[in-house]
Amino acid sequence: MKKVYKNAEQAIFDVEDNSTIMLGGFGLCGIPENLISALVKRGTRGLTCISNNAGVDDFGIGLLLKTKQVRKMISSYVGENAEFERQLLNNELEVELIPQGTLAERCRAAGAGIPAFYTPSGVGTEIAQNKEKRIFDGKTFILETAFKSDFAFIKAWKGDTLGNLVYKGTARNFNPMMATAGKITIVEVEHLVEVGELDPNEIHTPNIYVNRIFEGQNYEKRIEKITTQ
Amino acid sequence: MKKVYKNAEQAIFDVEDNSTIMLGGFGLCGIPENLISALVKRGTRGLTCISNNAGVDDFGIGLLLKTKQVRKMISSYVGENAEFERQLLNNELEVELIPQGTLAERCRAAGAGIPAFYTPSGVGTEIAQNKEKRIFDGKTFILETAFKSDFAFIKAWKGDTLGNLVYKGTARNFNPMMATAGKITIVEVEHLVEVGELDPNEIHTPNIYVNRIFEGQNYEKRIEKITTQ
Amino acid sequence: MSLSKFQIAKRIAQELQDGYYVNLGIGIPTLIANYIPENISVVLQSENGLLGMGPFPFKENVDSDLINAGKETITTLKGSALFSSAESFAMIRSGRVDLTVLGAMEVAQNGDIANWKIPGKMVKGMGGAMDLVASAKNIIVAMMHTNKKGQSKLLPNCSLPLTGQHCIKKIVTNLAVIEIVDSKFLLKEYAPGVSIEQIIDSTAGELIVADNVCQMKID
Amino acid sequence: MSLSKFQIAKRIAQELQDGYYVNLGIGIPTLIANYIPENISVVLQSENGLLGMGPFPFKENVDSDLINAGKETITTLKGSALFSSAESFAMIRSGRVDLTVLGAMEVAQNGDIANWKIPGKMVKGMGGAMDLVASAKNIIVAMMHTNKKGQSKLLPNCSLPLTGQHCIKKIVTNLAVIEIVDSKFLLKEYAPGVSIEQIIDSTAGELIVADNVCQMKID
Repeated sequence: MKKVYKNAEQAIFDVEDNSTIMLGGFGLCGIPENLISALVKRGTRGLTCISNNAGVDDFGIGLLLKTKQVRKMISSYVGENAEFERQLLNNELEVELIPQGTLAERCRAAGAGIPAFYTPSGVGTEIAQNKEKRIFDGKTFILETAFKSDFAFIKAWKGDTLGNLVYKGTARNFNPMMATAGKITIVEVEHLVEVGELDPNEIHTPNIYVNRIFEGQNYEKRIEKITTQ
Repeated sequence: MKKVYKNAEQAIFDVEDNSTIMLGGFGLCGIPENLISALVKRGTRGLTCISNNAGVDDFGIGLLLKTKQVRKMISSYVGENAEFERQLLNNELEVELIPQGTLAERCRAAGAGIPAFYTPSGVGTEIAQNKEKRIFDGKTFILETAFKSDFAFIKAWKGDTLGNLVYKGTARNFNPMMATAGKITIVEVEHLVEVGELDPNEIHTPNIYVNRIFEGQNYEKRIEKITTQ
Repeated sequence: MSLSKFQIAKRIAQELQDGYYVNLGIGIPTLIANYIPENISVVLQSENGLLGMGPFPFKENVDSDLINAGKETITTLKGSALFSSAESFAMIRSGRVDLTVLGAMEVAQNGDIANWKIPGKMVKGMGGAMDLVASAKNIIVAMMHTNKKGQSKLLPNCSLPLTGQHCIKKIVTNLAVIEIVDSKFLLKEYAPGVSIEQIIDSTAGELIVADNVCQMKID
Repeated sequence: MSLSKFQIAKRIAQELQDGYYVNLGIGIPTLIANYIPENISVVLQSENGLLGMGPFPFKENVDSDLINAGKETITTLKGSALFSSAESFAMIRSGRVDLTVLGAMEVAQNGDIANWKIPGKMVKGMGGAMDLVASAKNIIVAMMHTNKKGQSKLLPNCSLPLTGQHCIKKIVTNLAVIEIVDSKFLLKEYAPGVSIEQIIDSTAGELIVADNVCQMKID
């Protein structure tokens, strides 16, 4: 059962139009650069993307927006790019905004076999409209459901050929939960290592969640805001 | 804000009768040996213990049973000791049995601010009696709530003075979730190290969850079933 | 001439496929690890927090911090991963485990299973069994066909408190390989030297004999 | 003579206590990190997965894999811990963060806050703000007392879509320190050189002047 693929193009061979795809990353940190590029090249359309952010004009999910491959974004914070705003205002793009913690937890629930859970986030706001409310210990909560997705596109720092993953720094962010939540989880790593090279005690994503893995190329790892002392 | 305590006795100075305490460990692996001993010495009574198992006659939670300090056990698998069975049959001890995955998830929920969640475990069994049932995508689930506990007694391998923890092997088990779930989380470690000695990328329990920490002494780390080739 | 527990394990090992993630319960299921075909690779999940469970350690390598769900000392392998109990059952509930094998006291022809509680006797608990049977895509029951009193464990309905509902699809006993189809037991294979009549006699639930019923292939 | 944003940050830094875990929002709140009293130690939580956020890096140490929730490059410290977004919001929802400081467009006298959406304008999203205000035990709003048009941001009721309900207990503005008590604004401190009348005039909601009202202590 080989999980290792040669590159991003081969790893996304069966991603069809109108798929729902989760993409790891926070801002441009920890995003699956190779998989996004391959998806642009493949030209798959009508995508629903679940991702905390939507990239910038010429990088990250912004690249998929430019080519109009995205039908809907499910995110907590968007609009760092002009093309996104243009499409949204022209009704060319659907956007569903979700509190960041709820976004993370709905991914986690999907990967944990939990179909729904109660959360306090958004109570008393428009997020709670049309959602079931319930009081526990005198506090109001709303019911949120697990996401469903066809694919999860994940970026890790190191991964072994069996699919065990280690992330680096804050590039971890949404990647671990999304890795558990895709019907098919495809991972790009900066360093693909042999089985046995990662310490079993230090693995962030156990191999059972990973369906496909490859070593990415030409990482740009762009920084949105370089701030220094 | 010093989290470091000298020993177990000092770390449990405010554990009162009738407290609810979570105790990490699976079988005798990864149990908070020092804290249990200190609790025996302290003589605190009427305890509700949330722990996957209940120890053996002369070790682990078995020590608290022998001294009749436990009023109720909430566990997934118990009765590896004669005293437990005797007290149960004499109605001296209350026992609530919970599927292991639900036990783990109810701890996790407590530490994640999730008051309740739906799970498939136990549907169609006596576990589901008097529990709310709900169908998602054609499958039936039951509603389970987060545990409440006054204290969590945790055993880790290494910990720094700020409270960051690393577990070893399968001694991790219930410890990470319980560490997040105690109103006051008290941790014993085999090795208390200086801040900076643990790699931020390899920490299993971030320090925010830990209220008190100390280096344990005289670890026996008893093995229930030594099996060899 | 019925199968030994080792032979039951051997027969179930034939169900393994390359790349499978497998959870083996205590008892006969544990023995399956000894019979994994050499040309495939499977990963064993231990629900106390290990993926990639290795064999028992040599005496000098026994580690009290490394046990399986049966509380036996074990080893890790190259490629193993360690994690918490919450993560472990996340994997199980989300259906990432390809095959679960566990023992049973009773199985009903509608797929119900009872394996954790005998009313009136000391109840030790369900451990992870209820989570496993509620979520596994593929569950095989490994058990003796009859109990110590000679009574069938394959029943029209379970008499004991259930562990899970409508979840069992295949049973391997010392006498036979049986599938559950349309709420009936379907006899697929008989053990060497065991007659179909003997299996019918030993099965209290409704048993259909498959058209292509054949003898089990066991070394 | 109202406070600068730096002085607002300085004043809020006085609220910090030894051992606090603190989440600082984008804008004025971020500046607070520069004014943490030297005799206490606090741990900054960044909701994208870091506990123990350090200062900006020196140019040669910039790491694209290490940013804060404002997407700025940062550093770790001795004792830092890295984790996933799910773990990060687990901490937040379970009330482990001792103090949250964030900006606002409007605060109502009942503690409601609006800071994420202006109908008719481009909406960028709430990020983690709704999770933070729904669960934090202790929230301070850092903002200018009035908006760019000179209108009060302390209102009888919020006019903009809410971020959270009944959750704000303290507001530090360029003019004053105000608490919310019994669904009214309570003036506790006035900025140096700012009159109580000016604060009353700039506050659209019901404002009570505390008996012990005093001047803010700011260097």
